Amino acid sequence: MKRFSIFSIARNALTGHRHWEKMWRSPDPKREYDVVIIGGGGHGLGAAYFLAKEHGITNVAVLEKGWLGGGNTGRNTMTVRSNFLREDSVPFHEMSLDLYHQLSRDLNYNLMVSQRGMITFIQSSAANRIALQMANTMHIYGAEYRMLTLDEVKQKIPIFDPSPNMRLPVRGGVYQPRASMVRHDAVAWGFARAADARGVDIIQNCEVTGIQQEKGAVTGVETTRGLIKAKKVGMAVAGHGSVVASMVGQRLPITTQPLQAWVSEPVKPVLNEIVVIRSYYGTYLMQSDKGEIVVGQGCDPYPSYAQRGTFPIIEDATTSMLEVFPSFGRLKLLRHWAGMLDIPYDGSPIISKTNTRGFYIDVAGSGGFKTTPAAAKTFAHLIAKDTPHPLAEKLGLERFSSGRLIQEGGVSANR
Amino acid sequence: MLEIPCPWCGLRNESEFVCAGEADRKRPPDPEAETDEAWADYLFNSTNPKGVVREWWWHVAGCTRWFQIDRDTVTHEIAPVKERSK
Amino acid sequence: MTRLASGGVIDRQRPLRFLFNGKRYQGYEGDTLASALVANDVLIVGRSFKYHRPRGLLTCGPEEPNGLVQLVSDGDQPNLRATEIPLREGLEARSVNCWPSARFDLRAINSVLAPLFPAGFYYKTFMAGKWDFYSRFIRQAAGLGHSPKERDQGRYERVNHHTDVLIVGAGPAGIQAAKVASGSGHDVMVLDMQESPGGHLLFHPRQIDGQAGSDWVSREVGELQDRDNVTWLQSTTATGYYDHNMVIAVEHKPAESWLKERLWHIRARKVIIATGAVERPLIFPGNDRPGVMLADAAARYIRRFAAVPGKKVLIYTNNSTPYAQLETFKTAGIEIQGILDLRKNPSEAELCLASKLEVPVSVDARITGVQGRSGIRGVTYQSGAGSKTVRCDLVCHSGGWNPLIHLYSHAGGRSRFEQASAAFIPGERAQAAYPVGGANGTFSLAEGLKEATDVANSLFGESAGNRASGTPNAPAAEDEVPYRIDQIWPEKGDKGKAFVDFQNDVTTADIALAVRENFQSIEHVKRYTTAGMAVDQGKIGNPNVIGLVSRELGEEQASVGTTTFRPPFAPVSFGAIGGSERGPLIIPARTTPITAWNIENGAAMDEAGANFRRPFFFPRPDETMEDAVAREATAVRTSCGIYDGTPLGTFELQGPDTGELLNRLYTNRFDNLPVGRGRFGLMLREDGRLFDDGVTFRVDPNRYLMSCGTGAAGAVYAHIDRLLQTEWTDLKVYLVNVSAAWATMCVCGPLARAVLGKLESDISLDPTFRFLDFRDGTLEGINVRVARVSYTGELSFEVNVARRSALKLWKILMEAGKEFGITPVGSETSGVLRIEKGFISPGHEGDNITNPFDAGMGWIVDMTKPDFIGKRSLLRDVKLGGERQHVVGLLPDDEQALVADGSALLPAQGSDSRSGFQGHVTAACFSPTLKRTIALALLKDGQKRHGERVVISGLENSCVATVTEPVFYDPKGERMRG
Amino acid sequence: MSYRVEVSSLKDYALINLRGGAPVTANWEATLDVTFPKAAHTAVINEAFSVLSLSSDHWWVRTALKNEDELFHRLSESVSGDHAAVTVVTDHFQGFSVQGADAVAVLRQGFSLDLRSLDSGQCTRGGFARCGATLQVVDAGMDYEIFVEASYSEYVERWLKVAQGHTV
Repeated sequence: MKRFSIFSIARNALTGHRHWEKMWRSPDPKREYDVVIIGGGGHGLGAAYFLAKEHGITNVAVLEKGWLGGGNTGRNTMTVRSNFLREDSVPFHEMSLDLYHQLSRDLNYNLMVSQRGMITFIQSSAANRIALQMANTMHIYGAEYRMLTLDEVKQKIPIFDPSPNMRLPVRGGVYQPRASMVRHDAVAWGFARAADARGVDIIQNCEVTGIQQEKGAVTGVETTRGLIKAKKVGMAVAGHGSVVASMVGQRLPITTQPLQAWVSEPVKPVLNEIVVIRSYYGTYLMQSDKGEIVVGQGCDPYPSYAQRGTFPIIEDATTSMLEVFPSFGRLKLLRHWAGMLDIPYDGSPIISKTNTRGFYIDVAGSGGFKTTPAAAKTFAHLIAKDTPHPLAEKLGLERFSSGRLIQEGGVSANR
Repeated sequence: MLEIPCPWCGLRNESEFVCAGEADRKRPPDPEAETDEAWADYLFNSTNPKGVVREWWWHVAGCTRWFQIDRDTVTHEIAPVKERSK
Repeated sequence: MTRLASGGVIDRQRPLRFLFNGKRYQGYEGDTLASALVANDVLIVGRSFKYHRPRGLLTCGPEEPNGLVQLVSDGDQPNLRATEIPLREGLEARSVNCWPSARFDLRAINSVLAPLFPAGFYYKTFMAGKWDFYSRFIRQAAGLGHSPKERDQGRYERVNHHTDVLIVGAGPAGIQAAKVASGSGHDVMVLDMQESPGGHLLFHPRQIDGQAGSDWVSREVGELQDRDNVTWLQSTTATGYYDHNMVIAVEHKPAESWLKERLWHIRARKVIIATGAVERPLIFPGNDRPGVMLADAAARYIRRFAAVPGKKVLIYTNNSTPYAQLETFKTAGIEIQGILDLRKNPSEAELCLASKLEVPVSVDARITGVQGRSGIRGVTYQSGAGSKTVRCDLVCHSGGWNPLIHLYSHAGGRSRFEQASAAFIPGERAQAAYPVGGANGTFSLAEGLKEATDVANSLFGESAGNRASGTPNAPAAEDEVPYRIDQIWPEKGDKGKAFVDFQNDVTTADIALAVRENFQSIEHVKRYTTAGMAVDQGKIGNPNVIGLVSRELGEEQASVGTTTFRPPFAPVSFGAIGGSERGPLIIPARTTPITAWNIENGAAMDEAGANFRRPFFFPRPDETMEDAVAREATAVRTSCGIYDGTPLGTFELQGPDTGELLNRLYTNRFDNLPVGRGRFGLMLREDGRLFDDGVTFRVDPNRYLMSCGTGAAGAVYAHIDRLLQTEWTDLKVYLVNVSAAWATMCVCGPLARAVLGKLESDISLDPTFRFLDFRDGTLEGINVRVARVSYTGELSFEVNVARRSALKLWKILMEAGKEFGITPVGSETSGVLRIEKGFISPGHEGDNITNPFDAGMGWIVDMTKPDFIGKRSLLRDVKLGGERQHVVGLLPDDEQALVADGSALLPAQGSDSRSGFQGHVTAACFSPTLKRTIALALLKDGQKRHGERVVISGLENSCVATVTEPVFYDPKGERMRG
Repeated sequence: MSYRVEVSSLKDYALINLRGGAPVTANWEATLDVTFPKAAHTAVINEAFSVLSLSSDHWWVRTALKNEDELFHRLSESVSGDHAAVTVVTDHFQGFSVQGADAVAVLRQGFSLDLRSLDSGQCTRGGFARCGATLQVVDAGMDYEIFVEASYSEYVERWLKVAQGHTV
């Protein structure tokens, strides 16, 4: 792997950029691997990278049914943060932030980690209470989460222009300085290039159609490019967890629902921080480096694999955005899209063994982009050692049969 | 924006309904006879298929009926399910 | 000024003055900003995104990539296309993304440094240090126009519309389809993006049915608009096609004077897509220079606006279209220097048109360079062996046509590459989307009209079982020249930048680099080079990107495929998307009959759940919140308080099996509740966690009245209704929501009986009226139901009254209570009273993780019942044992300590072997009654740790506290029963 | 400037909610001497009262407020001992009248259901603005009445003003 730098660009400029090498190979699949990872997104590619780097396992294939990074890695709103409620969540997400802040150098690939900070508006006393609970728990694990007065919020966000008759008046905010925006595609490409350089085979356009097992242990995968034997198989297929797991008869505590995101036309910088309106399950928005206002809200209200969303979500989020940024009324929606989230019952990631020996799963939780490096690292650990990483010990499937859930999301009564 | 066929009201926008989960998820008649794993399966797990799923919908803003439809989670095509008599 | 003396639809009697980039110009009514600029010879309209190259207008329509402006005079709107802005008197606009001006832009230095900025260069550098440092500069350079600073004053509305047929596009095909569909009696809605109907007939003179195309349009449209079953909207853009034939559209000029835009939700049974096609550029070095314009666009400026974009034109093409436009150029007085045709064999018909007008044609000709930076001086081209230069000030090019298949693709329809037309056209259909005309790759007028007729007839005509429409035949039309195209890609060795995405400055070299680095999927190429990601979303450029990728890979264009078409088709203002919902309308604020009184009497309001707002506390002048809460709490403990409990959910359950149902819903028994009595019940979720609590009364043997928490009411109703309709269908119970029918006022405190005693009533308040009894009767002649329920721990009467009489009774109670110091109390005070009493709140102590045993509520769980919701999960919890978080009380050493809700708990030094997070404070307050700080908390193994000490760790303060029972006041409950 | 519509709060109405199967329905029909509407969206309108069909086992009897007590007692007594629910819900709902040439222009902003499908005299329930509503068509295109849960009445009042084009 030739290292990237400003000098390598200058050197290549002299030859008209005709001599850049491939960022990764496109090998044909071998007949057998030590580990096969299903899913060439950030989680899968990252797991392969950590298997090679930290565990010396390089006879690894990552199988991607489409193009790498084409699932949720390329569809999210690029936000990474660690403001969570539970003692079993916070350290895991903190590790992810730590890793994100050092990955550009480790991978020799600029992930464009932009530490903008996140401000969540407090608009009721109940939201205030949750913010405090979160902040105090986070502090124990060294994560900064600070309460802001209304004046401090106004200072940080000059275009914040609350209407005098706001339905939910903003009382203040809560601020995570370390929350960041990360160039999503770069995460997949950076991991892919680094894993490829360590010998991992990345195989695109290769869909897994079945999983072979013998005596309760996995032996290989059937794919659209033939049978590939494997001693261990890891699944990191955001949005298709139930589909792949069903190949070994494993039912999962998840539903797959679209999560939409959309952007405005690009404008000059107006918004530095990532802003969350109507507290934790509300509307979030931020401005990308390119100048687009990127917006998202909660999941669509029914399961779907359609990779498109329902428009009322956008309408609803727009009303809450205009409530605090009324000048955005003449900005325009440029593009909207959806990813598919595998949402666990309790909203927390699942990194786990299964009933089939040698078959491991990584289900991302309430939006897996933020957890990519931590999930990849702990998933690699689990696959390599067959025992969970200390920071992911509670994230196994056992928590469902024992009832010790890691409740991070709202839970509806009828499920 | 889906259009859901309510057996009483006819076709209405999805915004009038609540999607209430998979219809094959039935409360065990004797929960205490279930193992912890089986009980957890009932509580938390879903089939979550990519394709046709039979599910409950609740017309909360209309006639308040609960009814089943077969919905394709990829194409969003919907077929009504004949109501069983109460 | 290059404006023809006659022709066009501009009104020469109505000149309009406008400002562009600080300079004053004049145009006419009927102009767009773009056409007025063309007529004023303004060549440079903006700068490109990355290299800041000067750019001129490329197109005449909404697909324009270069002419983006900030419209200063109308709300300071960014990134509008000059081609879409109707000219107004006093209009002021500026080019976006250039500094100090479009003519002289300092950032054009980027153009010189361009070799250092190949596609994807960001990914390869700036790894050292923080990206934030670099990104600050990069962000300033990015971003096109600037966001408006003032509040948007526009008003909008969102409407729902149902129609049998929706027709998108009122060009010839759309009009013809509307005629057939409406003739058979269907409800038809027609949307058209432009101000006037006609589509390309507005710009090009054609003959239909032996008359001028424009006459055909006005006659047909006039007739259609008169029909009752036709809804016709101009200036309306269909932006997205969603599930089950829902199309969203924006109407830009509603007739209603108060509206700026209207957003339509259109549910159609069938959708005819007649959106036409847009012209595609050719790829050649310098193809972005000001003065290089699409041939069809140039013709449009001349025909519709009489604006002439140059004096000497060179035409460059790979298809037949420009041959049909020669006459337009000629009659506008433009000198045609010749046609450079990439193809080796133009058709006879094409060559005939050229020779008729004495225009020389060079075949197999290829442009290799454009001379001039800010305007064109000439073009160098290769034809056969030689290289030649020709002088011109305008290059009009055509690379063929892109059918606008966006809506078809949004619907889920596939596209396929058709070699003959060298275009991606609609393939396999999804939903009821029917493309016709240009949108279907049918570029001939005659064939488009026929196609529209045939499709409409098959859907709506007699053959589809409808009554005859009376218009089964297509009108006659003739094409000047049949459409022929031969896609010929530029040579790889060409020098100079040839652009495929004008706005994002993506060149042929960038595409080649991406492929070289193994970005082979078209989606990868898009993301790596940003081709197609600009404001025009690749409308004109994407097919060229696909073509180049296919060439680099040596694959067919069909197998490269398109990137996904994402809505919206054209950008939509957030104002329109938000509709009329602003301020108080974005979330309903639900009210009770007492809400207004509470606000008038100075209540500070807070959210109460389920979108109710309720009093937080009632501050008197100069009172802090703490003062007010202490005063209100003291009143309840020593004299009398009153609060409005109406937001609580109230459900009537009727039927012989109601007792059984309640037995299964609650952890305790209800079938044995005597008529006339109430009982406190605890409801769990099936996972065994606290869900809701409340008092349920038995009114008749088969009729119960349940109350539940405000925030949980909706979920509880859904829970019960689901069980009745899907699981326990054999239970005979009807569930009726009566929450808003009744107002509930709680009179509480030791003097509560005295207050009620003042009123004329047939209800005896003597000791036989026990705790949890209820009695029906009248108070001062008003029908009421009075219940002995207490959420404060004091003697308390809950008075239920029909909404119609609520405010009257409330005022009577306030008057009667005056002498006893009756005090309205808010939710913050109720919270204090609750904490003192240790009443568990599912929303606080429940925290989604607590079971009733954790909460110390084992007393209300009847595990001998055969089954109830949550029982199985409790059995599992009990069996598995282990560490759980329990509800405890906390008494800080410092009695005045400030303890915030949500504070974390840590082990006190040397207390035991535990370490790290121990739990959190669920609710804390200063108790005015006990004159000290108290708290409820969830603490690991808390029930075993009474007497131990923990650290309460807050953001601002920390203190040490002793763990106690979670009840601080009247533990035996004597006061509320008294 | 605004749409040509008059909006007013309805007064002096009473609503009695009926839930019950076929046998008890027959009792109610006998008591009121009227055949209940059995199809979706239908209603029977008499001078003294009207009966609105809301689901296969669900009706509203709408009458004048002065008849509320008497009608409630007759209806509940006619089914005493049977499995049925008779509930006065007058106060649970607030009614509004929306009248005028542009009535549909206002209502289509709130209802997503197909207003074309409802003729004069028909009724239905559906999503309306950010709550639900029961809709009675007095004169299709011109005159409609809606009932919303009373806790939403102030919200709906304001909503209707904005939808008409007024500034509030």
